[in-house]
Amino acid sequence: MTQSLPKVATREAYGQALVELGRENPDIVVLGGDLNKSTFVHLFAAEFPDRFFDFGPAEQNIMGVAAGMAASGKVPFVSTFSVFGMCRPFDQVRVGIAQPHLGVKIVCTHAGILTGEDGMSAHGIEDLSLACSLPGFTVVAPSDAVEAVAAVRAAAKTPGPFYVRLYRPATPVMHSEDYEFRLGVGDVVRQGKDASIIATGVMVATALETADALTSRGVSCRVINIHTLSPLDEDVIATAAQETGGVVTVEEHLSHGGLGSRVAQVLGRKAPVPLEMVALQGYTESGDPALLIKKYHLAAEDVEAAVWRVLERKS
Amino acid sequence: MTQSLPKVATREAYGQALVELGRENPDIVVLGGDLNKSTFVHLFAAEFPDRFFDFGPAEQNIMGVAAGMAASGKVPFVSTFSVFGMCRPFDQVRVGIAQPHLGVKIVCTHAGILTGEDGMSAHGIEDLSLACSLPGFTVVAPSDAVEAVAAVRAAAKTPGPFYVRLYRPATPVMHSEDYEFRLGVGDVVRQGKDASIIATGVMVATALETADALTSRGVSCRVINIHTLSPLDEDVIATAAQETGGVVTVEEHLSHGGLGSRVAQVLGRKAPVPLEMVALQGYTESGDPALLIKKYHLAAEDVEAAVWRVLERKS
Amino acid sequence: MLDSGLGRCYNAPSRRIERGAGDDCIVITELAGILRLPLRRLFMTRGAAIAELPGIARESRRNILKMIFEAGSGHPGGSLSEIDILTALYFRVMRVDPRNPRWEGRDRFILSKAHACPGLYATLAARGFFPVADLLTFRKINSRLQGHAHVMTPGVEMSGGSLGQGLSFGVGCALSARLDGLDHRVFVMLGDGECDEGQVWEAAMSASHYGLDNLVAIVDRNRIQNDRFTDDVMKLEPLAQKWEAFGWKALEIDGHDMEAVVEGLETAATVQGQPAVVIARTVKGKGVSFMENNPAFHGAAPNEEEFQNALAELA
Amino acid sequence: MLDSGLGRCYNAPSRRIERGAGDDCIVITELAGILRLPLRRLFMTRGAAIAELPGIARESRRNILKMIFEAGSGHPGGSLSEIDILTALYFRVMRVDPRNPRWEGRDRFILSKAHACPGLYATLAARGFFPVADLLTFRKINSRLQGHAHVMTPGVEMSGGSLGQGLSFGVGCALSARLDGLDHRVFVMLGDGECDEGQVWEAAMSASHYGLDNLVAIVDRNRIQNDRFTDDVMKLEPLAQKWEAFGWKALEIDGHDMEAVVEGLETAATVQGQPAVVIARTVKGKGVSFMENNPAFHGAAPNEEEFQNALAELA
Ligand SMILES: Cc1ncc(C[n+]2csc(CCOP(=O)(O)OP(=O)(O)O)c2C)c(N)n1
Ligand SMILES: Cc1ncc(C[n+]2csc(CCOP(=O)(O)OP(=O)(O)O)c2C)c(N)n1
Ligand SMILES: [Mg+2]
Ligand SMILES: [Mg+2]
Repeated sequence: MTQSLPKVATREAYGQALVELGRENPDIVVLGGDLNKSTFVHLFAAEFPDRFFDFGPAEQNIMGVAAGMAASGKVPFVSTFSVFGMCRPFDQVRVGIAQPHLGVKIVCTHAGILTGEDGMSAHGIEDLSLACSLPGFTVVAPSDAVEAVAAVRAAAKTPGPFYVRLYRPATPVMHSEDYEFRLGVGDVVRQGKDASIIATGVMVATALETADALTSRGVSCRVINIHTLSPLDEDVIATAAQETGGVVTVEEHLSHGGLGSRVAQVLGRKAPVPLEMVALQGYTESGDPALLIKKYHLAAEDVEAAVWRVLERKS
Repeated sequence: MTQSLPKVATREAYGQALVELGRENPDIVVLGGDLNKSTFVHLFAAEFPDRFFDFGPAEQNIMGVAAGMAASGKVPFVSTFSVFGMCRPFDQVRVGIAQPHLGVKIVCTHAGILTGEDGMSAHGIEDLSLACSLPGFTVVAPSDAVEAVAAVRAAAKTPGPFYVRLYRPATPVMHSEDYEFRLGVGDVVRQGKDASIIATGVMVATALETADALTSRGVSCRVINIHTLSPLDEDVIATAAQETGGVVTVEEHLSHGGLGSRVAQVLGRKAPVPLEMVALQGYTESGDPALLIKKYHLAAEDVEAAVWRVLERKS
Repeated sequence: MLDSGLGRCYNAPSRRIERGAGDDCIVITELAGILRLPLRRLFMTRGAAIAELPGIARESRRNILKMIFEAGSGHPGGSLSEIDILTALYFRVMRVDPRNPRWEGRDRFILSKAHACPGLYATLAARGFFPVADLLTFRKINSRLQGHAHVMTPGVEMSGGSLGQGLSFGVGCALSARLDGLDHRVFVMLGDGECDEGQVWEAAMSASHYGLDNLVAIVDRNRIQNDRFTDDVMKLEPLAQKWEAFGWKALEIDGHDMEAVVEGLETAATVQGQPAVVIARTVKGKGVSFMENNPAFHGAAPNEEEFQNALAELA
Repeated sequence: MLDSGLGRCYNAPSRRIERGAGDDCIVITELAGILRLPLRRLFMTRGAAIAELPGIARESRRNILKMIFEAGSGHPGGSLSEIDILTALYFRVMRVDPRNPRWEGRDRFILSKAHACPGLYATLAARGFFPVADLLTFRKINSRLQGHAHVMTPGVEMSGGSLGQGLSFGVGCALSARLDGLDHRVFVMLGDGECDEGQVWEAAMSASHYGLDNLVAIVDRNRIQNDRFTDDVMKLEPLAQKWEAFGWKALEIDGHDMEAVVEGLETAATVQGQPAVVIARTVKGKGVSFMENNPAFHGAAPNEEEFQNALAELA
């Protein structure tokens, strides 16, 4: 089903939305690190050359400058690849942005293994763990281009620091234009009673695909899109656990510190039920994204197998 | 009980052990970042000036140099404070050390809120989350000076990258000199059947204190010291959960990505039981460590309250 | 240049008058800010005004020692070396309004070497940003005066503690000021050991790339870092050539000669077309004989006897 | 200096002979390594040997294009600009043993700008480290030839992909060589855009602090970074002065004049008492008319027509 959907790159939708935001709010400034075409902020730069600043690959400096601009009343958007925006300047984000709770919006593209051929160094598979290690940061991993735009708009108007995680390739668009994004509220995209599949980002599409396949085998799965990793909607998770009795989490991120890890805490604290995690276990390699998804066990068949394991454990 | 124990700073024990290791293995080299007295590697520098290298506060470079030395057959120990060893150079540790799986040993001192008066920027409360975000890294948070020495010795002889987490102040020494440290194996320090308290680092002492207090109220707690956060001893955790039916985790680290978060995954995947987490929820402030422990709810009374909550939820 | 006691308000009027309409009102606003200095300064000569500064600095030196002694920890060395410069900035060179610390038109001072915050706190208190009595809460729980500078303190612009971040923040402030057409200046104080951090050079490169002549860096060249002399840890010379090669105008001054300090800062602030750095030759621990040039007092509190002797020397 | 085809083995004998006992054996080992070049080179003049290099480089240029075209992605621009230097290093200047890539006595080459790995792979294959046919697996799943250089490839010393890390690694190799009394050299290739990264300057400072004259940095000064010309993204000039102010000996050469390249690298390798940098003026995309000086071909594969045209130009 999701295969037939039109595809749009979240990063491209972001770049266009940023131009609109720039028109609406003159305080928005954009900071880049010599990846401005790839992150699509070159669109903003073209329309607002005075409000766009390139610093080259010098990510520590970029974050510090953004902090200074936020403290001066600007709304800085920083864009680079997820590995260069979260891993490289983590200390600057921590001390310079999170600790004084400054309104810097870090919107990173090329997250996860969809970055494919560039290889392991370019696969941002720990960014959610790092971003969620920053108290006060809002952390959003949109599932498609429509949600990406909504998340970026939310970032622009929500005070405080914000991380948004986007992808390189075009990915299926599941949401219609009138989709109402609710920051911090998990989205039950499908009701179901036998088990819950909780997914984030592009894996929401995979979760839906799996749920479809399982419906035909008589298994009814609830599918929840956790776009906001922090603050986490604990209620929607706990309710799903209580009502369905078993949870599968799905993410193309390391199992440590990502969605599964955050859901596990909620289950333990509020609704202990069997959990299976579909996630990465280690570093990856270069390759076509679709082949990587298969080789590293993030395909719909892997999610389905996890659901069967949960069903088995429930009984 | 633990209050009456002798106190030794884990960092000081480390500095002395490093000198001994230096005598045993001429390939050991030590890299520092202008904090060599505080990390006690000045002892090594005094005895082996040729094998000691200071780079000043330039942590990105330190990690890269260490990688080059490890690739050249050395066994580099890097020491600085936990925030400067994990947060500042995360990208260098990730791409330069973890991805090629080089044998760099990062031994950081001044972890957690025991760093007290220096304030939030100096409180390394996300280092475990970051270290565990590095596949292939062994991550150890010793509970006292004896275990710290054992961990450092294990680091010296275990191939691959290693992170050890130490403290500034002197902390109670619970282990006798003949303690046999088993890397990667959780240590059941007290048997018990009503609930399990799983702790790491200095909080193991707090866990024991709590267990003592609860014994007198007729509650029997198992206490487990998870010194090795990665790879995690899933068996000892699952068994404890199954046998006691409820778990409390205790750490002076953010709730995200630390011990509680890692235990929660194991519970969900292997033994879903009620979990309560005693951990930090956000950034802290300057102050006497004992007062911070109280204000930020990491005291024995907080652990005890968590145990009561778990007992309540079990029934 | 008028020989007046008013400092910046009269010292650099031409620059403001170039800005056209509305200048009168700006001059008055500034005057209002400045007038919160003792009114008599309005009628003093420049020389007489500067002659008052050493006394203020001496009082701040005493307060630095009191704070650190009372706290039992902190960083006297770099606080004592920077204090003459801070005094010149806050009492002569900078345009600030202690009753409105967030006044948009204020000059910004950023203490990048945030461990030397006792110097900043003493100066801010002397200048009226908060009661001098508050100084004795330094490093205690629930205080606004953190162990490393943090924005919770009135007058503190940036949260720090991790070296190397302040110049980037200053670049952000300076870019914002330019965007908003505001004519305030941005002063950033760096340690010499801090210049080991690569981020300083990233920031330096970007400041000259953007031609930020509203930005002044000051290096507290006290030749000592945390453990040892900079020459032993990491050679910095030729320091002025480094800055020049990164596109800065470099000035060198005696950082304890108040005339030279004021003159140097004022000159730096009027450099056109490029940022300027003032390399201030200072003595770490300046003013207390046994702290001077003594690495041991980088980050250690005096004991009772040392404290009394120090106060006596500064009587 | 003997005018011989053997390169380094005869070019710098004095340095080795100074090292005393065991030298004969070292010379023979080296010779053995070198002799894996076509034997006839032993009987060539230096001039004739250098005259062979452009042909090898041309073949590698063709291979770079084939790899990237076949992969459908990759970085042609910086691979084509660096290739003459790589050819000079691997076929003339450096002591390597392709049949024993980890030979302890080898000179180290570190590609810090690891995205330009097609150039390195083509050179390593030409030099016999692995079959040329393997080049066509570049960026494909299960290949040893990753999208960014990684140690899994025979002959690749460092895993990269995140800019700015290679010089630190080189410092580590150079320090280790000195510790072990080994006389091999360490060459690190940096991009010019890469010099925006502060870590480069941290490493530069430490290399001169430790007087590493066994370390040579090479800057591929092709004046273009990811998106645009370096002058537009972040001005780098005066680049040689920057290195000099950081304690390096700086040489500038034409990076496509093979005589000048060999001469420059050999001169840099014999500088005493300080590290040396070779700033090589190059043309990004060199050898393919429509890629030359064209930022669009930093990181884009040619289409079929472009590919054929490029090969034709390099016939
Ligand atoms: C990133 C980082 N690394 C290490 C430290 C630990 N540290 C605190 S002060 C200091 C020395 C600073 O020396 P300098 O900049 O010369 O300061 P000053 O002499 O003015 O006190 C160091 C290494 C730190 N605060 N931040
Ligand atoms: C830390 C980091 N930031 C950003 C990037 C993205 N990036 C890849 S190549 C490149 C430009 C490099 O330019 P240069 O060093 O001049 O390389 P060359 O021209 O030789 O290809 C950038 C910014 C990166 N790889 N690493
Ligand atoms: Mg200093
Ligand atoms: Mg370039």
